[in-house]
Amino acid sequence: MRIYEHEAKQLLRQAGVSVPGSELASTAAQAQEAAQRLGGPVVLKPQTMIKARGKAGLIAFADTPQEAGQAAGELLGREHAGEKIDTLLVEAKVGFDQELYLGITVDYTEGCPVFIASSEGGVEIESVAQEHPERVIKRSISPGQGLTKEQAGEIADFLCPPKDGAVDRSDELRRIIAALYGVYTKFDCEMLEVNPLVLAGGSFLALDATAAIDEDALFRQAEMVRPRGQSEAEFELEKDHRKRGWTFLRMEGDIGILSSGAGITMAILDLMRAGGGRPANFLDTAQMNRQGIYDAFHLFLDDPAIKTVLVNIFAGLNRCDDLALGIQDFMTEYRPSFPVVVRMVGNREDEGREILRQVGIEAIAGLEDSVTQVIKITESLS
Amino acid sequence: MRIYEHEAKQLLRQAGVSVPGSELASTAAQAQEAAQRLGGPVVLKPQTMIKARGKAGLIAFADTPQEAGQAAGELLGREHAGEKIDTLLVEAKVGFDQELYLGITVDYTEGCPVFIASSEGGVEIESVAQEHPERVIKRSISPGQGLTKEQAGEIADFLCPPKDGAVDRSDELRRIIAALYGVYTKFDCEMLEVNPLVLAGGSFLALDATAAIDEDALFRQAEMVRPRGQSEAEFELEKDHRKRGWTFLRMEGDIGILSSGAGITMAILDLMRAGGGRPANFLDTAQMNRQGIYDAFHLFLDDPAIKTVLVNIFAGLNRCDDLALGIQDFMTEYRPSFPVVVRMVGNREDEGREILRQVGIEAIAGLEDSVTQVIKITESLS
Amino acid sequence: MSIIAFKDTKVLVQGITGSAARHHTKNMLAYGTRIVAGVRPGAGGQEVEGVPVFNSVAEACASRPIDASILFIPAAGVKAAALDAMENGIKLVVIVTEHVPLQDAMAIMEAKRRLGATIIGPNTPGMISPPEKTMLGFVPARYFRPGPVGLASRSGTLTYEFVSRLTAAGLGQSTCIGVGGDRIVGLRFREALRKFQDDPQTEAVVLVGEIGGTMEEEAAELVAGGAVTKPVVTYVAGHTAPEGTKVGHAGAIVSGTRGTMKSKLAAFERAGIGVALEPAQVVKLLQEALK
Amino acid sequence: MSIIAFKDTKVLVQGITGSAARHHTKNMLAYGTRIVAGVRPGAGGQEVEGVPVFNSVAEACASRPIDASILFIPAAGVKAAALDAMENGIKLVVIVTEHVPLQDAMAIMEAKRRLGATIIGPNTPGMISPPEKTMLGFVPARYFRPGPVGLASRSGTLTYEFVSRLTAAGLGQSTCIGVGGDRIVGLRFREALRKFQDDPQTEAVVLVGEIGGTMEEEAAELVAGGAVTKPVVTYVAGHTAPEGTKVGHAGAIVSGTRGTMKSKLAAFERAGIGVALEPAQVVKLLQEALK
Repeated sequence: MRIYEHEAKQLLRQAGVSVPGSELASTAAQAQEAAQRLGGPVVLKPQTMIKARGKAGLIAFADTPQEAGQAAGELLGREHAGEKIDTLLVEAKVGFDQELYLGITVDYTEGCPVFIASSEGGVEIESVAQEHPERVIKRSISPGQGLTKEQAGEIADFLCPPKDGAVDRSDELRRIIAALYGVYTKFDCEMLEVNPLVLAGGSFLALDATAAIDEDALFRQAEMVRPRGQSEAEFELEKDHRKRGWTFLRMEGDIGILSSGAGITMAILDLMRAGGGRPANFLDTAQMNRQGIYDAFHLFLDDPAIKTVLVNIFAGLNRCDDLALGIQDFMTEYRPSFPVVVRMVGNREDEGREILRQVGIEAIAGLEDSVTQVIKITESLS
Repeated sequence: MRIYEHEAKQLLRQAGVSVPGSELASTAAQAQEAAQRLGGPVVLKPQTMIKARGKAGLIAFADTPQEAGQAAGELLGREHAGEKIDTLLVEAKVGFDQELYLGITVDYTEGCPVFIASSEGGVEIESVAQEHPERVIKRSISPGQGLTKEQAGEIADFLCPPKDGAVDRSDELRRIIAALYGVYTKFDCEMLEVNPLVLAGGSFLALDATAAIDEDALFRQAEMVRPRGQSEAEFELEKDHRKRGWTFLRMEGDIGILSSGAGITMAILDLMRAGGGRPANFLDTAQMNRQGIYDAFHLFLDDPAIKTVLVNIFAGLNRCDDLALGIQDFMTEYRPSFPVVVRMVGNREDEGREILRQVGIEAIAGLEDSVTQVIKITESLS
Repeated sequence: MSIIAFKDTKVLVQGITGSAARHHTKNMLAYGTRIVAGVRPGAGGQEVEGVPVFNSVAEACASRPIDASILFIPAAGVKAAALDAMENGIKLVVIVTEHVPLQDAMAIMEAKRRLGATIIGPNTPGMISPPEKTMLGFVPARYFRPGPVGLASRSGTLTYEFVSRLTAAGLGQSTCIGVGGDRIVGLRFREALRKFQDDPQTEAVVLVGEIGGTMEEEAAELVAGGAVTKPVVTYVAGHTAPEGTKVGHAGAIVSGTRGTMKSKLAAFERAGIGVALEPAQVVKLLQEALK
Repeated sequence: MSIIAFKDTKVLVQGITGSAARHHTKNMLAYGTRIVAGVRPGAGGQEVEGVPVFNSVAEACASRPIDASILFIPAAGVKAAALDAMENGIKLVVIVTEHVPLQDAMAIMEAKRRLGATIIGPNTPGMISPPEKTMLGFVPARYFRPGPVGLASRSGTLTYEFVSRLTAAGLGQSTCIGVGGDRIVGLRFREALRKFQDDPQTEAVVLVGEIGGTMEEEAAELVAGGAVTKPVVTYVAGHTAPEGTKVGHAGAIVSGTRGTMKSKLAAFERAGIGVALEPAQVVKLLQEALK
């Protein structure tokens, strides 16, 4: 079962391989908004099983959001090779210095995975292998041992031979190579291909990705299949949330809410509405930790309607300082435009408060107080 | 996870509950052809999760294939409640004498299934239950015991009370009631509803059906989920075939092929093409028996391109007489317009030949002879 | 005293060798819970936190008396494990697992009725009886104190929020139960209420509800019928949720006439039950009730 | 003589208590196969068709010598069962199951190489050695006769078709092997050819191939390299299939340069191997070869 480019990229991103910023769009208006948010020129790519979309003239480029909307309007609804285009990946256009090929497939004769890499990316690997075999490296992998460090190193050195005076990118490449193999085994892939992997602004990005999941393994890859009545875009979002154990529901308001547990979150929504605030979402996360709270903040990052965010932490089983570090990580990395109000009580509360102060946040102890506070700030921004 | 009407109906049909003849269509032309094949007036129903399609004006009726094509053209592509209509169920319009309601849901308080039935079908069961509670019967089911014979009998008698002089339909209703409960448990339903079940031409038909599968049980209902990149119609077909263990591939030709095993089927295709015949399909079935061969014949029944059918039976582990009975069942019930050529050797060959003679088929022993024969007949029909 | 689980309740941990199970076993033991055995097919003879592990529930039950079991088992295996416990005579089973299939939950509830067992959950952080120093689950024990308030809640996180406020206000707890967030759960508000009514130590009861389902209505009907005479205070999360939206736990789909906030509040009013519209009111209402 | 399985090959049946396993165990025993044990966790001590059942492969192997195992195990459990057999020293494992996940198949093949075992399948009706009265699988035994022809086939149904014609023409068989219809299988044509070459009873070999995969090309290269001197006759199903269509077994995707019918026929021609374009020619080509 082949999966869509955006799905393959999501698997890669989760494994720590960078991909260009992107959003899914199924209407011209959505594409235009997506381009607006992404900023700068974008690429519009139909999410279909059609191969060689570029050759078929199904990939569009746009310099402005208006152009993106127009191009999306022309692509959406078109039929090609029996498939109707109903979803586009709107992706930041990336300029690059070098294109590589990385792929994992199966050696059916020996019954083992094979890693294939080439210094020639962006073209069909079969033709490179025929015309310039010296530009291709293949390594058979032992399923038991997995891809060894030595193999990853060999492949990385082949792709980017260490040169005097040049930046050594071998470590990053090794990491990407290992991540690819991790995705390949974890998701029961028959085939996983990044073509091209590009060097852009000094680091590597997966510009296109293809994957096929072994249909005989779907019984243990249930999250790879989409329930009926759900669009690809909805499915995509839900899948991500489900994987993290989140229930996320976007509503009309402007105050983002980051809390753990359905009951307390509903209580916060009640308090907020009663106080005249407009909650932007319902979120129920599983048990929270530093990484989890950092990840959850991303829900609000690309949402222009969010004016403020309220975080509620009741550290009964977890620790305030750990969660505060997650907030600190996010604030330091993204410097978000929205003010963040934090209610925090529980284990290691004082240590947590101290950490938040370093990013200019004074934690509030009372739940009701925190709700009142976030509403006040939100109103002052209107 | 709600499933589509056509899926729910398929589950019912497989469980022995009759449904009107129907086909899926995703273009106006397909809808027109479907109406042509079905013959007579048809109903066109969007396959979406939209509730109360009738009230929303999303159900169309057509007396002729031309009208069906036109109505389909108007429905397809429309958006309603956030869903785009991309697939229609084109179904034979059925006149009826009586509408009943049958449904199974969960009593969340007691934690057991409840069978609900009403002599008022075609309307919302909640309003019937409020306004005319005497027209509704509810029976709690023990998950361990299942729906008992007594309960099925009570429900059937309630719906169609035995009357002097009237035909007793109680047995058929009991069977349908039991079949519904079978589907409910087998497919981990949260809810299964036939509304209405109609009495048409003396027997019962499920005119509309709704079902929701428990998402927490999808790990053991893998066949209910659709691979990406497959249209609903393709998925539907493949699902049915996969369930039966069939690999079926429709090709361009006019000679239907019914055989078991990939290798021998490919060999038959080779022989046929070499002899100038045009095979209509590739079919690989699992081990065949009387019911299986009877079912497989239906692949050719609604296909106007099929001129003849070649059956190949090599009864190594199974028996010729059993398979011959399946062919006899089909020929007797459907009297198909296409001639059927049978190659048959193996266990109980003589008995099988005798059975086939009763439906006017003289079995052939040689594989090559049978291929030559079917090509000759096909040519004579052109 | 408390309800359901006591000082001398002997507890089995099914699936004890998993990492979450190990962690929670340690915490439960530290709190005082008498965990006497664990089960994990194939791990018989091992020990986890000093607790002997058996290959099967039957083996464990044959070796020593067992009163209760807590399951740390993946959703697909919960039905078999719960049935196994009940069929071996265990009368209290706590199921923390989320996403148990509906039909499995129904089979468990039928077995519960047939065998006269009590099921807590599925999808619950469990329960705690502070006067008895017994916890079956993973609530943050440091917030709980022995006292006169019985609490049953559909939400784990709200339980912690309320209990910390109760404790801060000097109101300890007799027993606190997470009844579970699933659509089908074993012990419901009405059963909890009956038990709290019969418990001499419990002087007042807090019910923490949510929109959706009919547990709140059932509880109100029990109170209205006169079966519960102790003061009952309730809080229901989601009272501002728009009708027709699906929020909160899996079952919280607001539709029809029962299960809505309106239906719940009306039922409480008919029964004369105090309703806190904001969390802060719970403590106040309780303090008044206990005067 | 035969290859791979013999009169005294002692066979284990894994998953012996399933209904298909019972049925085929009966048939194999009737044909003469020496089935000495079965395995089914939890069913130790039972008997199936007079064969003692053990709880594990290790138990069965400890109780008596075992040379081969045939698995009647659902796809999700095949990897564990096959590894279990090989790690307990069993050198021949027949896997009839279809839809074994690819990564599981790869793990099995690695274990096979590491432990020096032979795997037949997955997705095969198995094998039969008529001179040795031994069958591991479920081919219709009545069509097989002892004789000089070795046969390896990617298709079960075509095997029966050809064998019935061989037998009718007086050409008995030394061993017939269904190598399996999956993309990854254990014993491939090249290994079968080597074994037939070394078997004194086998005088000629029939290979029944299919489009897709490269098994036919590998066999042709072996013959072209001189490692096989006995006459080889081949038939390849699907030679009129349009390029790019996916027909037949899961792996039969015609694409690229190897795996196509053209590539297979060219390889056979280079190796001087007789190719039957129609089924009827197989018998003729064999008769000529054996003259």
